Amino acid sequence: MIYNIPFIVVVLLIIVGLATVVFKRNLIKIVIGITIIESGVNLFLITLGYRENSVAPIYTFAPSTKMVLPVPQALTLTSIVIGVAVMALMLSFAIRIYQHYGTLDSRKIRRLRE
Amino acid sequence: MLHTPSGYWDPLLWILALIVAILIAYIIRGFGRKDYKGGEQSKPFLSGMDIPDEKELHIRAGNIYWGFMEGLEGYYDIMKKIHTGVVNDYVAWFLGVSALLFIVILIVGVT
Amino acid sequence: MNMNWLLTHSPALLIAIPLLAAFLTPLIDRLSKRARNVLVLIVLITVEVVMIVLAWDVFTGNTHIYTMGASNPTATIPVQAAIPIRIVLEVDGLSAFMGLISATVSLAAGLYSLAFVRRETGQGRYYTLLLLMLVGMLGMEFTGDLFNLFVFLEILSIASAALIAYRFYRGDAVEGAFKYFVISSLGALMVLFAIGLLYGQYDLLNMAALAKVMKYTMLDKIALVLFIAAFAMKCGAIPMHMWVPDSYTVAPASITAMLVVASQVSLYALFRICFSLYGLTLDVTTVGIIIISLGLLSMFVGVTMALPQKDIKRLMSYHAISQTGYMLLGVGVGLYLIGKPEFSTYGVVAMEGGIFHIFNHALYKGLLFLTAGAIFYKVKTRNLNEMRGLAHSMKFTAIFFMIGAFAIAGIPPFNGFASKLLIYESVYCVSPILSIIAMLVSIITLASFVKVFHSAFMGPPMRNTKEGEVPKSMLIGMVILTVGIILFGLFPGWVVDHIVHPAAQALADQAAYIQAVIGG
Amino acid sequence: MSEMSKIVRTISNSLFPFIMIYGLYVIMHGHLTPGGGFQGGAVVASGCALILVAYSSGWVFKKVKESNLSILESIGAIGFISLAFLGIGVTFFYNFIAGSGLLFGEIPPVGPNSGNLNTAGLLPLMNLSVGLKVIAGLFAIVAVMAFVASRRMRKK
Repeated sequence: MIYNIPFIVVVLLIIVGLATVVFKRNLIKIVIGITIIESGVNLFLITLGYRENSVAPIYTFAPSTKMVLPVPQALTLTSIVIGVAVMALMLSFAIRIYQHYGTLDSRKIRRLRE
Repeated sequence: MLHTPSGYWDPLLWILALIVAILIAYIIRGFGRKDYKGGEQSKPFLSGMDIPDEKELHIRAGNIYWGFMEGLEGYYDIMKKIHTGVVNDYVAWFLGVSALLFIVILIVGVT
Repeated sequence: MNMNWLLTHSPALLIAIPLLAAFLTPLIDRLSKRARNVLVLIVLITVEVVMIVLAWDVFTGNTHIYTMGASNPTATIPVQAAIPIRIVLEVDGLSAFMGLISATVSLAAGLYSLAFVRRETGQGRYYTLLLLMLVGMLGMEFTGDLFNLFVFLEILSIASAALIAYRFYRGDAVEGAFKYFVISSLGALMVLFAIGLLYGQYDLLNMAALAKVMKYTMLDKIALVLFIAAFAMKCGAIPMHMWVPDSYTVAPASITAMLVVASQVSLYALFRICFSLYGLTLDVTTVGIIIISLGLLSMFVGVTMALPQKDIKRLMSYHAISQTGYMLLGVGVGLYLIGKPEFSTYGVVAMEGGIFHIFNHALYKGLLFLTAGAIFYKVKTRNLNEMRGLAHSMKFTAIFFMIGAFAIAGIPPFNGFASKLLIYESVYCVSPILSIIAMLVSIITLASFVKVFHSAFMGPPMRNTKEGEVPKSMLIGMVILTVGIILFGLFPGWVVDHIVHPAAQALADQAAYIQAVIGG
Repeated sequence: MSEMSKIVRTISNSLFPFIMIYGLYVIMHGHLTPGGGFQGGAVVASGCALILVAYSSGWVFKKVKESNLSILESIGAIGFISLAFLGIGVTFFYNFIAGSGLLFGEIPPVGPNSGNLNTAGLLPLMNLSVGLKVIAGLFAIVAVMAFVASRRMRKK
């Protein structure tokens, strides 16, 4: 049971993030929602890499026990790097939209429709 | 040549046929009267109204297929209402379709 | 540097060269604008040439494997391990086919951009992002690794979002980019989650190795749903299509042509996941019906929504959705029939039709968007109500537009007809209604392009516009795509036998895909 | 964003070198310990962001030009890809320095050891170039955003 707690948190984070993206009208909050989903997915990946009674894959003075395969960690790092780029670009879009429209309310930012 | 389950398609042959058809049409045209110079019959007729000058006459895009749009008004009203332009709704559509796919694939897969 | 060396390393080179050039452009941009343009052109032409060489070799039956960082490019499984853990590039028929599309359209778009964005600022970054888009597309097509697929997907969406907002001084451009980016990064995160689900079960990321051990458990089904939803959204299938007209409309025309290909690459990923990753373990009937119905909806709603549009690029974007429906229909029928006796006759032809349509669509839709950009370049508006009589001054553009319009409407002898014919004649096997709807959609497509041609090119000439044609580099960009359309239209049999058939075969034959990477 | 109080400036002045050294350490030891180019770069860039917050974006842009930062960023990226290209004699990304005795070319001893910096071949070099790219890129992002926001505030 205790090992399932991270997965429950993952699901909770993703649901909170999705709810934020769907129900919040502020563009900044939408960006925050995306970031929350991303944290959930990252937590999921890092949890997959956990093995009981294993040590981190660092050779410096490591005890000679089992080491975990560092692939999930590498995946998470890559995904974090991508997440930074995504967030920066989205926020700069939000700044530009605020300059043009004078608002961050997604209901008012709809020149493109039909 | 492109083979399909029930035949084939050869564009070169088609172009040949097109050229032959154009030739035939040209020959038929040759049988027409050479001295015809136009006149009252070649002018456009619009219920006897005055036709504006041909140089100023251009139907704008918004007026083309007006009848078609009028006939399908109910459909178009719904479709335009769906496309709200609000980013939250786009995400909601995406999640809705995912949920539908979940139901279809998971439930059909079980039985 | 002999031919064999080039062939062996070309999968990596094709990704690495534009990537290196992408970061060189901002540096060279400081020294000289002309040198930067020359560099971009040289790189695009090199990619096209290497791609043709590689594709030719792949179509004659050799699947290319490339393992990054290994002591031997084909050593996919390292000595110390039993599974492929390195990044593997796998170029089979379909990858090479899609790579050809990306390289060709990028070349045309790059040439077109030389004049098209001449008056804008920040051109150094424009070309950087253009090359990065090319990298993202080629990477998604070549990779044999699921996580790499995600990385290149994100590279592609970040570069495209930044380019959609290229005219950032217009509010609607940034708005379209924001909408595109929110939904596409959400989709990419769902893809990542699905990859995590697969990794958690099988401890594998390599697609071929995964396909070999795939059991289609409950978690696999959840992952499949996430994959299908995300990639169908990225290629613009109907209930999730709203970002397509919004972002295609506001992007610069050359980028819109690239975005069309980017959508096709998502379609490729969808097919790759369904056929090569899941393959026959899949419940092919259910998934086939899902893809067919997405295709039908996209075809019908896309074309009917295109008809009343007044914005020329918005109209064309709805057509892009509608044409994507044809591909979904063709390949969906192939998936539906796979494993059934009709597959060898009708199923393969349906898949060939759908795959052939991808190339045709990229060519003529790219051409149409480029002509729309030429119109915008001239009259500074996209509103069809405000334009008329452009054929008086832009004769070549008018001709290119007509060719593109005929091709998209499926008028013989252009290329759209050949692929549509294959689709009409084969989807009949599943239900005659599918063929009837496909033909109806073609007719409405023609109708709406008659509307565009009439209102933009016919009629008395506009006042207040400059006389003359658009600059030469834009015309050359359009000529490349036009030549492709005409050649594909005149020799469809040759193209289907030598290019499309290997691609369809590569998609249908999952065992060969697995064997190419892990052997046995 | 205007300049902050003298207390904040003094404290960030004294913290800045430590953050820098820690970040550079993380970059340099990327092939031995958790971390690497991105992580260390992010630490250094956050140190730069601290200076940015303490001393207003206008002051920072007097010292550093945004265009110079983007040059650094491009150089970092080019360095990374060129290093990958160098191995193309065998395969792309092939680690040809490892075990060759050159810089970073020692063969690491098998089993638990104290961690020799002079190992791992291309990896430390790649970490360095990624670190350069991340420092310049992240700092440019934060600085430009702060600059745009502050200009906007002044307009009001």
